[in-house]
Amino acid sequence: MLEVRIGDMVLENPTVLASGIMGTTVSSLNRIARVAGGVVTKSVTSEPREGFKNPTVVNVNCGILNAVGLSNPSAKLFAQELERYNGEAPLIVSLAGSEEEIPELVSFFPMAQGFELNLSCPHVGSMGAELGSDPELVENICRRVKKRTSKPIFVKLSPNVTDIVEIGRGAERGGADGVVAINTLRAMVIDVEAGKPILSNRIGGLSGKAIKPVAVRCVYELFETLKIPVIGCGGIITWRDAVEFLMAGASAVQIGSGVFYGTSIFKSVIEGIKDFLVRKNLSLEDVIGMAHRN
Amino acid sequence: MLEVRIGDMVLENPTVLASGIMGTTVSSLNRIARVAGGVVTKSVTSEPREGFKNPTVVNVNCGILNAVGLSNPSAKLFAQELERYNGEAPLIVSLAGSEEEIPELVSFFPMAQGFELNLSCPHVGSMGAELGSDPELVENICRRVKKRTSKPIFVKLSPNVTDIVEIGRGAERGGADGVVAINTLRAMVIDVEAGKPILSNRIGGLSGKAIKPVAVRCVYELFETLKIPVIGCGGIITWRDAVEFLMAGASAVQIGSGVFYGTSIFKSVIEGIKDFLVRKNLSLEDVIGMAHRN
Amino acid sequence: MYIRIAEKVMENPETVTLYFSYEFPSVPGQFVMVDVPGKEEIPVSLSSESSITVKAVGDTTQKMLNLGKGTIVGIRGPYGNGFKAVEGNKLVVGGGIGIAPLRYLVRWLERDIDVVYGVKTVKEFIFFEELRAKNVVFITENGSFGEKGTVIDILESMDLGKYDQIYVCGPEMMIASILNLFEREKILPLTQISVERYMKCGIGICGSCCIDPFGLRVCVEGPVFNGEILKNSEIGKYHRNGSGRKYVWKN
Amino acid sequence: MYIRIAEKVMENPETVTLYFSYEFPSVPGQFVMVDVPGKEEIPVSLSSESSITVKAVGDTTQKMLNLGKGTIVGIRGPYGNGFKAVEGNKLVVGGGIGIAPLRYLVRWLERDIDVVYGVKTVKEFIFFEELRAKNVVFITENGSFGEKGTVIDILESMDLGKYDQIYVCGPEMMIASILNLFEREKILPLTQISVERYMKCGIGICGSCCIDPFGLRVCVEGPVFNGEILKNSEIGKYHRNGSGRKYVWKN
Ligand SMILES: Cc1cc2nc3c(=O)[nH]c(=O)nc-3n(C[C@H](O)[C@H](O)[C@H](O)COP(=O)(O)OP(=O)(O)OC[C@H]3O[C@@H](n4cnc5c(N)ncnc54)[C@H](O)[C@@H]3O)c2cc1C
Ligand SMILES: Cc1cc2nc3c(=O)[nH]c(=O)nc-3n(C[C@H](O)[C@H](O)[C@H](O)COP(=O)(O)OP(=O)(O)OC[C@H]3O[C@@H](n4cnc5c(N)ncnc54)[C@H](O)[C@@H]3O)c2cc1C
Ligand SMILES: Cc1cc2nc3c(=O)[nH]c(=O)nc-3n(C[C@H](O)[C@H](O)[C@H](O)COP(=O)(O)O)c2cc1C
Ligand SMILES: Cc1cc2nc3c(=O)[nH]c(=O)nc-3n(C[C@H](O)[C@H](O)[C@H](O)COP(=O)(O)O)c2cc1C
Ligand code: FES
Ligand code: FES
Repeated sequence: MLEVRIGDMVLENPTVLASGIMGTTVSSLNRIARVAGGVVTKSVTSEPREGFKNPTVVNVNCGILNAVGLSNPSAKLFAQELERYNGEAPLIVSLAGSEEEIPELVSFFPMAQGFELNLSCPHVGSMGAELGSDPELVENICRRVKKRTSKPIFVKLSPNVTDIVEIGRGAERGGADGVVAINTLRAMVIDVEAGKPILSNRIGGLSGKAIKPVAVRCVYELFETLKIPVIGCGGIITWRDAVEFLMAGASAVQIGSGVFYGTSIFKSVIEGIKDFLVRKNLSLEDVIGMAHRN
Repeated sequence: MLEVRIGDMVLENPTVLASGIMGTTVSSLNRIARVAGGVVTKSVTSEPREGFKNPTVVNVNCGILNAVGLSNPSAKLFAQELERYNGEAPLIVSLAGSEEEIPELVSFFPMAQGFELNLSCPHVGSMGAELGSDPELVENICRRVKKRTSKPIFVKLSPNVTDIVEIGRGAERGGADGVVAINTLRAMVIDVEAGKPILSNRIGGLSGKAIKPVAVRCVYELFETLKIPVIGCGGIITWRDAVEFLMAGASAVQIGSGVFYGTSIFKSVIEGIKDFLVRKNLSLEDVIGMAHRN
Repeated sequence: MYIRIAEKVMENPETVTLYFSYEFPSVPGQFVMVDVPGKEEIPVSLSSESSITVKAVGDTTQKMLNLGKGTIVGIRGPYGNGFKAVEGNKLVVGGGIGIAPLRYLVRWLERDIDVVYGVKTVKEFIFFEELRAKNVVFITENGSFGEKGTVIDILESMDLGKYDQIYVCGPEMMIASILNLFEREKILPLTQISVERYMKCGIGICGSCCIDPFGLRVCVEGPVFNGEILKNSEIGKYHRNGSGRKYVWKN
Repeated sequence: MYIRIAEKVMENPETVTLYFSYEFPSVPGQFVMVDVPGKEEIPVSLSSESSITVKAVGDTTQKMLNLGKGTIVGIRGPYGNGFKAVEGNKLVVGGGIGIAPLRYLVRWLERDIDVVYGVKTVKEFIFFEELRAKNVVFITENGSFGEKGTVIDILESMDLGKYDQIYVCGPEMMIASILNLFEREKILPLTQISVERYMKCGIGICGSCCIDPFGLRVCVEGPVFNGEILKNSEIGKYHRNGSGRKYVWKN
């Protein structure tokens, strides 16, 4: 009843673990894979990265602010970790790095059933800006990754751009099998007692409840224009949130910060969606994109 | 103790009523002007605008979503309204329209002590995009407005851009006396029972608590680069929020959605800032931009 | 909140009461913002803890007449201040659809109430059976039932001095006349009068419902105001539409 | 939350207890994330409702030794599950700085407690006066006070079967040995053992504190685990740093 198909990938249900959430060890991924329709790993780079100093993740009003700094033990070591993946749901490996590095990472992960390209890291060369804010660059990276793999690839889109649809179009042209919207919103929280930003990196990314209306808008806009599937992400805590994303046009949803409320969130979202479909006598397909038809 | 000077404008305290909030009638502006350090009117255009159909403003989780649609009775009629302004705090008239229209509006408002340019309206010509997402356009509009008036002008910046600092720089080059950051975040809320977006315009702008970390980040980034003052806006409800903005680099703050909690919010923010300064033995100047120095 | 219409009662050919299987935590005089599928969202007073009563005057209200039982409507609120209860003799004065919130008020105040209720012709009366059980003076302009004349005519003939509080809701021109009458009678401070203004947010931020000269928000500081506050206000003189443009009332 | 250091007690030259004038709603075994001005944010157990006790082992902890009374530190939490109280005979086993949360536990459990507390040399003992009032076996590796040997040596010589619950906190190698001992004694189900892992968020989302093979989060499902859960886990074998890279414990 809840099965979804995204490209070649079949998800038993439309909930997916978002990247960077309990995605550092295979045992935590295994744990979530037992319930979720799919899991995305923490983003991995070619070289090991310690990430920023703590504090890297803090609770804020209506959400979570983080600047973890893409910490990971390198693609090589992480691939060893993933060898023990239990395979209970499609495993999507999140890749980060420069235009040159990302395509190189694919071959490390034979156990992956798909790849998510996290293009929200600073663009090597053009200081500060993100890879994911240049549609041509996004297109090129997709092309290069597609050459290395026949598995589905997804581009994780940043909301910190003037026009997210333009970036989504770049991904589509480059052959991406779907886009994931959204990554975190650039944000900052200052502690007034200390008189300085709380995160060691000062600026971080806002996730959780606060960003849901922005994420829903992004999914809605992308669905209007793109032909490839859109996966929604941002502030999903209840089944209602998930249904909002489906109605905006998401074929599946990712849950990140919501795990704060417990790993059982996947179960409760799944059951909630089921009940909703029964109550309204609707199929999942009816719901996907419904807000565009009403 | 709380007096701030922004360009030629002296504010008795750093709290300012944000545009579009109780800013349609002069009597409501008069009411706020008795407490706030300044007031900004609802944005006004050359022609009358009915705005969008209701629902135009709804409460959402952690904030308010609105798509009022720049409703206003036209510059001419609004100027008549403003003739009865009580002058208890500087009056800033918010102007909206195309590159050509905005400069024309200045002469309607001799009672204004400054102007705020709301460049978040759709760019005539290039569909969908906002005037405020093109730094050259922003620069030009500022220049043109500056030719019409010697009063201070402020550019209200949109956060829906890849790089807000670039837009701020355009304003500075164009001669703006300050920037106001931020306007609302493009967002959407879908009602899952009805299966459609709640706002009649579908997409609206998110304000309130949810956007505060984004707004603080914008102010922080702008302060780092610009020489002209930055006025903070977005999600201010308590004095702590206001101090966060000051520390990020704001010379003053605007309060919009916070008025939901009562018009006494200005008083409580002002008193809170005072107490904070006394407790910490700091002056307002010490606090402005403090997070950059710590 | 999205809520199903549990029951629908046609009060007269152009007025409907929609009942919900939910009691709004509320006091009489408060209103809700009702989002009618396919139409606009409009403010409507509660006519009981769990109902609204609407007269068709335009697109949205017309549509509401045709909403079926079971239809889901979006409701925000209740908003506004509502009426305050007082001890003593109370007079409730309603004109036209203005009786809607007053019906809730009459149920709520329970005792020591006289009611004056005027409409144009007998067909317009609503909540007739329910009100008739109270001490009510029914008035029609054409004399088709009850007293003939306007609400003002009747009020002028009454001894208003015996009331500790007077509650009013009705068309703005009726309220304007009543304000004049109450001023002459020097009883403005003893009155609670519900007024209407164009509303968008209902929560006190958009400013569209503000009334001159104090900038009071009908959605927050109102819709019920003391007569003294209204006396020298814009009420009865002009109002604004959604753009903020002023319209002078045509008498 | 930002909170002022109300009192500072040097427990020994490399260990400090910081007291706050605030009682954290907490149970023993829970920890807080402490953001030390100019340094990092680190997890530290509560050593009472209103204190933390820290041993200098690196940059941040060293800095904490030098924080003056009145300094404001950022605190998030309390986080984690904490110890559970049980009826009956209880044994509390602490090694080194592991005594910090156990001190809070001992105060909280109040009665029917035996304590085994081992350190390297006598100078390391902290909370000495407070604990000495209880039924405590003090142990030093060099025999400079109390029993000579390791905590394990003493535990092996005891009749562990008489305890209804055994609480443990200490260095990971000690815990590893204890897990072996408890397994041999078949008392793993009766144990509550607090462990440490690298932490970032403290709230169960970043995943950096997860332990193999079940992916349990030390910050949410821990830091206190039943011995059975830990027995065949990574505890005592390897741990991870902030990047997720594995480090095998050197014995
Ligand atoms: C606090 C309050 C309580 C009300 N209670 C009731 C009630 O219990 N029963 C009832 O039948 N009516 C009530 N009204 C009036 C009702 O809101 C209008 O009749 C309705 O909005 C008309 O909408 P329409 O689309 O049918 O007509 P339209 O043709 O759109 O408008 C007709 C007139 O209604 C008024 N109106 C339209 N939209 C609004 C709006 N958003 N806010 C305020 N006025 C508007 C304007 O004066 C307009 O000229 C109340 C109004 C207010 C402000
Ligand atoms: C749940 C929990 C409770 C703890 N309670 C106490 C306590 O009550 N008293 C006490 O003195 N210590 C406690 N610790 C250990 C304390 O967190 C480390 O000693 C401290 O982080 C060392 O930081 P440093 O900068 O001084 O040293 P570093 O040189 O940075 O690190 C020394 C070692 O400390 C550990 N460490 C460093 N950063 C972290 C981190 N973010 N999370 C976990 N471990 C880290 C690593 O093993 C590292 O090798 C606890 C740890 C955890 C996980
Ligand atoms: C602590 C944390 C770490 C994250 N790490 C990554 C990451 O490595 N790669 C990535 O693409 N997104 C990362 N994200 C973003 C999430 O995957 C997700 O896009 C975002 O948090 C919005 O969803 P949410 O509101 O459900 O959390 C991280 C988010 C958080 C909170
Ligand atoms: C109902 C409403 C109407 C608004 N109208 C305007 C407007 O006309 N012009 C403008 O520049 N900003 C307008 N804004 C944006 C606010 O001025 C402000 O930038 C934004 O709401 C963020 O601040 P806040 O979180 O304090 O509300 C409006 C906001 C709201 C909620
Ligand atoms: S309706 Fe918006 S302020 Fe009253
Ligand atoms: S510290 Fe982040 S999950 Fe435990």
